[in-house]
Amino acid sequence: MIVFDLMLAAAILVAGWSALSAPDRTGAIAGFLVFGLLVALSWVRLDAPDVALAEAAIGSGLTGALMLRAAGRMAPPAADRVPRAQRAAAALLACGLAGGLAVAVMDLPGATIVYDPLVRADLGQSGVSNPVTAVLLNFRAWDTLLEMAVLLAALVLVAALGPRGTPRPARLGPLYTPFLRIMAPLSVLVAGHLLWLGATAPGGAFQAGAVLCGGLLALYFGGALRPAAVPAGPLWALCAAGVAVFAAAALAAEVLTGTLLAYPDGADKIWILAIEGGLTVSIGATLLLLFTGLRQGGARA
Amino acid sequence: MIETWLPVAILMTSLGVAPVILMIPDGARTLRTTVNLAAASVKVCLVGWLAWQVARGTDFEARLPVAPGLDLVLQADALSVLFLALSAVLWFLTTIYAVGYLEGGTDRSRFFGFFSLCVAATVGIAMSGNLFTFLIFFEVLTLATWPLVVHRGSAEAHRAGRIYLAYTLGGGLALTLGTIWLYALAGDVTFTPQGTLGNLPAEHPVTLRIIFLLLIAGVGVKAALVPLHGWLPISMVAPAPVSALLHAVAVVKAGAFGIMRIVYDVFGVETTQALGLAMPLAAAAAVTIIWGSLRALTQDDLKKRLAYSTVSQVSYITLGVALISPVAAIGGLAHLIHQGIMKITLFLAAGNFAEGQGVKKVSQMDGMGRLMPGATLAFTVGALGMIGVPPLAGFVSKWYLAAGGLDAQAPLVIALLAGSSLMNAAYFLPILHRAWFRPPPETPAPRLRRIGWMLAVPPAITAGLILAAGLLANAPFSPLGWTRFIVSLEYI
Amino acid sequence: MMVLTLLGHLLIAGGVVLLLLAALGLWRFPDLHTRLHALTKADTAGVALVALGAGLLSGSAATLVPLTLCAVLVAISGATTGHLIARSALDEEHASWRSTRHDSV
Amino acid sequence: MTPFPFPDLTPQLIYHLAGAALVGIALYRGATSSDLLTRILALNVLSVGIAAVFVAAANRGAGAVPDPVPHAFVLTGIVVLVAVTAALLALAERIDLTGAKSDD
Amino acid sequence: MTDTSLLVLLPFLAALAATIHARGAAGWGLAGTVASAGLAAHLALSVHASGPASIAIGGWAAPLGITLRADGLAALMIAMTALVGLGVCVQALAAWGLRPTAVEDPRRARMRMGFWPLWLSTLAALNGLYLSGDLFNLYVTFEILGLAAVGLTALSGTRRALRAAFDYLVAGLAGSLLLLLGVALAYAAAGRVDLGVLPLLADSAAGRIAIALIVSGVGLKAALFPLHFWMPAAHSSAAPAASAILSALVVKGALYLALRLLLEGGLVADALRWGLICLGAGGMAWGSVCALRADRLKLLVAYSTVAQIGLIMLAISVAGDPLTGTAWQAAALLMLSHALAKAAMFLAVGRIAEELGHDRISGLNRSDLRPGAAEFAFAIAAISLIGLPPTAGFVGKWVLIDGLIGQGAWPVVALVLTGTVLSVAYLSRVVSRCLRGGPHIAPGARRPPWRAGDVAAIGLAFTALFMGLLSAAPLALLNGPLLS
Repeated sequence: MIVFDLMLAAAILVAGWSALSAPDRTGAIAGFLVFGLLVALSWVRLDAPDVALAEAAIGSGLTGALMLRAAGRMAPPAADRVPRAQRAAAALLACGLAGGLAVAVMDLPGATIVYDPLVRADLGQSGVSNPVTAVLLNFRAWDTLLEMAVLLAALVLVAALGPRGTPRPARLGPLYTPFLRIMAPLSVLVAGHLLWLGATAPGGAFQAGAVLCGGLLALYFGGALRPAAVPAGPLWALCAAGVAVFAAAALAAEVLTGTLLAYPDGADKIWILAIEGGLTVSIGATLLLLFTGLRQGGARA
Repeated sequence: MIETWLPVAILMTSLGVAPVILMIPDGARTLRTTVNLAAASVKVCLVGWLAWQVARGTDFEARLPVAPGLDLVLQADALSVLFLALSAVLWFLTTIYAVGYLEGGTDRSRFFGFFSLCVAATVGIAMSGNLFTFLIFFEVLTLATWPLVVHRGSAEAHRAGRIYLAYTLGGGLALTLGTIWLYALAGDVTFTPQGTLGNLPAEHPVTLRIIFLLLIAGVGVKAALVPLHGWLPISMVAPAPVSALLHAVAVVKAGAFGIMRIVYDVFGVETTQALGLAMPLAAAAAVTIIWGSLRALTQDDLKKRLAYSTVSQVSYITLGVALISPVAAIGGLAHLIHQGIMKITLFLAAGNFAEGQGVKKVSQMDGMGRLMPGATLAFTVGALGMIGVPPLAGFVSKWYLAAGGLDAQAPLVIALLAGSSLMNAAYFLPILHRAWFRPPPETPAPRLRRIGWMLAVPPAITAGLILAAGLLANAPFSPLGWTRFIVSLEYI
Repeated sequence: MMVLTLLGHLLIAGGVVLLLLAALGLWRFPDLHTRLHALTKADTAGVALVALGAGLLSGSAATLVPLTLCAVLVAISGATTGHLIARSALDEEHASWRSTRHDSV
Repeated sequence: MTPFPFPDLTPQLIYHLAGAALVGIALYRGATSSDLLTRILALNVLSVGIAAVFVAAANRGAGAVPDPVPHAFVLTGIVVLVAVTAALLALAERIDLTGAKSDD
Repeated sequence: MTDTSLLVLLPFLAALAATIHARGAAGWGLAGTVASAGLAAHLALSVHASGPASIAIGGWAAPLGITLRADGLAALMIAMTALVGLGVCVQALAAWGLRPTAVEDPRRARMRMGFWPLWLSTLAALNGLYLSGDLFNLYVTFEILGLAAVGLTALSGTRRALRAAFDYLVAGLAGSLLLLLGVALAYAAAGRVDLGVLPLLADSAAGRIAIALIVSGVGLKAALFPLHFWMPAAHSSAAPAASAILSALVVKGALYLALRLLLEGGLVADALRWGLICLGAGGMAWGSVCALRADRLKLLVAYSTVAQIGLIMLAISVAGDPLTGTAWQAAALLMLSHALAKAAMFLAVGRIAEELGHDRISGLNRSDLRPGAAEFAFAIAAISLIGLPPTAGFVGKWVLIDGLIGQGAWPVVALVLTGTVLSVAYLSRVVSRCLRGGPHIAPGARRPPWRAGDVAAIGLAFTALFMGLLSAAPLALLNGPLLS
């Protein structure tokens, strides 16, 4: 198995380098997509299925789609006009840092175990059996709440930049509509399944949200879904649903049990699933609107 | 209760009034003048009441904790009352003069706003209870005087402003470093008669000498000790009331007052002498006296000559402080008041010559006695006082300085005083001779502006004060009497 | 039981060979359309075989269902994307033609 | 069996070193390229390099259950990264879009 | 201790409301800011009265769960953010109005609708950052802060602003990722990521490299000297209210974290001390030189931020050293006085640019326009930045030099004093030009009329000026026990 790991690591480095130094934009993005999928494979090798799912769905899938869309609208890549001295300095700095990291990693003392026993002990009361979801939605729920705030801040920034004239997607021909009839409902189904599965096995709100966004994007390209036509207020409400639900749950928990985000005993699972439902919907909507662009709240069309 | 609010009230009569004046639009001349004069008169009365209270022995203190171990303290002891009286009275007179002088000028609200801020800083310096408060008001004085120096806005004014800022902020840095260093060594440095350093001089003699040097350098810039006096003649480009009140009275005296506080109330007289710091200070003062008088001889511009005369006269005070004898101290302290009154008379008169006849040079002073008799008479009284002619104030302080010199076994001081008095005569008498005994020029300069009562009365009053200080020297409330009361505390 | 595991391995081997052929085709074929041809055909078949083989090896029907679902999805999306890429390539060629001769497909 | 000179070459160490190499590549290309998209890609590769260090450090050997907390960190990191990348791309588009009328 | 959680959630919910109900964005913004200020005051009082408090979120204890901690330093920074925020809100209301008016140019509407949600997100992120007790949580709050700050930079929409915003976001993300890499190594070396891990990192090579990475990430986000390339363009091309927030508040988040690292870093911090001193000195020198050469006001003020950050880093490098005792409080005081003064200065510069139509320094003394309230506010803010008495900057420098003399670090004292002299040089350049009028004043010369924007600038400037006399309150807060 070591040989496979070495080959995979080498493939990852080659894909990474090709993504960063390909002359044209689509070549670079193609390299990046391959790089993302290979990295997802490496997470599977390191027994991190949740992360592998997220990396494949969001890390390379959605990010790749965003980049392809942006690359289409950007001017052709400017030649690298970085002076020689700065190039050499950057090379020196990069090698130094990589070398330092390698040294640090090589002589790591035996992994000091701190979190594992704690998680195992508290997993019982967390209401879910998948430890990653327990950490995300219960032990460190504050991180997840702020992470949703990051998503919303990104959307506010994109909206504040003002309209960029989103072109109508090109007509995709007759074959696309039957494909859509199969894929759209299926993606919603898979998203729901992933959401429910998250409590016991690898899955959860983020992966479900990504799949949901995939389905919505397919609909958007099919022309069936045009966010520009919908008034901005409700769209913003949909995106903000995740954070609003989470914050409301946090404050309600504080009222009920006296400490922030401490779900009432016994009802952990229901609270977590309710929050994850809100998260999935708002992640799907936010990622879609990050793709298509959005007007500010009250602005006329 | 009275102990706390009176010092704050005196400070507030100018600090609180400054923003009010800044807000007044330029046009509202009467409103601004009434506010100004009301504040000035209230301050004079309060200072009078304070002096009477201090004479009866009540002590005052208002304390505002700024940081652990660092307090902003306002207190009023005999020494601060002396300086307070000087600045309050002279500010009142100079405000009247300035209102008349700036008639029709621009940016007058800004001028009077910063003018009262300067006096607030001077009052703060006078009443500061510890070295930290002294430092704060000392720096505020720099910031408040700078806009007045550049008030005319011309290129030359800004050049003078830049030089003024360079000197005073450089001095400020030295003072700040010295103060922090002393605080690091001695904890809180409050002004107490005979000094507060306790056994420190025994442990760190060298450090304390360096700190003394830093403090005196910082304060010496404003006291115009020789190497640091460059800014004074150059900033004469400022309008007459500014050079009168600030560069002859407030700023320069603040420097001298600072030297007094450091020598008397921080280091204490014995420690200064023990550390061997008294002699170099006296030498520096002597050099400044000689140097100032020499430069004054060659100046043709009237205000520059008066400026150099100020440089030398202020060092009399420093000399009085540096000569470790009670009599010399009395002479020095009295000279603080006398020099202030005399110098302001000279500057106000010079301002009138410039405004009335457009005369700025000594060579143009011919026949001024006939053209502007009142101003020239005041000028003459001031000049004679400076030279030290007996009945006037200057004579009294020089007499005590000479007696102090004898008492401190430094006969050289007598020679110094005699020589400098001669030089004073050498640069003042020609002006008087031109004004009184020379016929006015045939084509008399067109009368620029009628000298209203606002410009004529203040120099006359200050000339009267010179006479009074000289004749009534022995009265209890005269400057001499009050300095005897102070020195009796310092030298028990 | 041995037969099932042997069959599983055989299916997976066949699938891998097909995938290798698709990669070779991608590398060697001259233009877009032929590459598309290789990719869509071989990939769909290769993935289906590997999925079936893995399903047999895992031995339980429960894992077989999601694997076959994956195979079906790959088949559908592979075919559609192949069609879309071919269509857009055709449009671009016509765009360059149309600028020279004004007719449209 | 391992013919390589490394002491005990575990998958954990391989991906640790791969992560370190990715960080190096990303920083070098990020600093030397003046093309907006390449710098965005470099940041994504840098983030993956960091995730590699996290997940490899979480691994507790072949059979054992890995530590879930770093997995949660990497998940959060990925979502944060997609948000920031979307913002970067929106800005990059507008810089070129407004390229025509460069008003100060 | 519910107000620690409310301090973060309340502004955020207000930001949500402002995005959804965009017509009332300004109303929500004002309500959020005032409520947050009230909570900040309450927090400061309760910390002063009953000492620091910390709550474990979700009931899970420290290494696994996240704790929100409010000790003296955090309460002071939150109070500072609230105070400066109120001032900036007044200016924003003056500039872009409270309600959408009938006929309104679209740019003003876009600015109003964009500014308030971004400002509230910044406020929530800053409060979350000061309260957080966990390194990974700090990474996430830094991301929200970065995104909201970039939004504020890009708000003005000019090409220069967009380009500066892009570079700012790239540098900000790179800084956060370096911080995350440090956290990853800290986890690999010591197995935990809460702030308690810092002292444990000293003994292993990976731990030391982790601290170095965290500090370099923080340095990049705090625009410390060699890593400040992205900052002047971003801060000078943003709208006045936005650049006030960026320069006065956003930079403080990273500086606060550097101070916290050194306070709790213990042994490993000694190695960093001299590095930070050199970088700080370099920042002061470089910032001052560029400020002296800058030809536009906003650029000059941005470079003065680089210089002031150098000075604050000098003060931070003193933290944690047992010899200097409480000298680290100087860093907190200098941050407070810089925040107030810099916000006032940027608002004043915005008003001057609005009045003159440009912000070139050479064109400051137009003969038909006398210096008005904005120039006066600029002068007062300059006094606080230089650190002349009676400002808080002066008390900060006093405490710093007092500590340095205690430690006998004379070269550092010399650095602080030269920094002061340099700041006098480049600030008096502007103030003296404003006062230049001279005899050729045009007859019709008028003083610019008072605007609501001036109130904000003057208010903040005078708060900075008199904060020196009131610095007993912040110092009392800082003297309380520190939570590690």
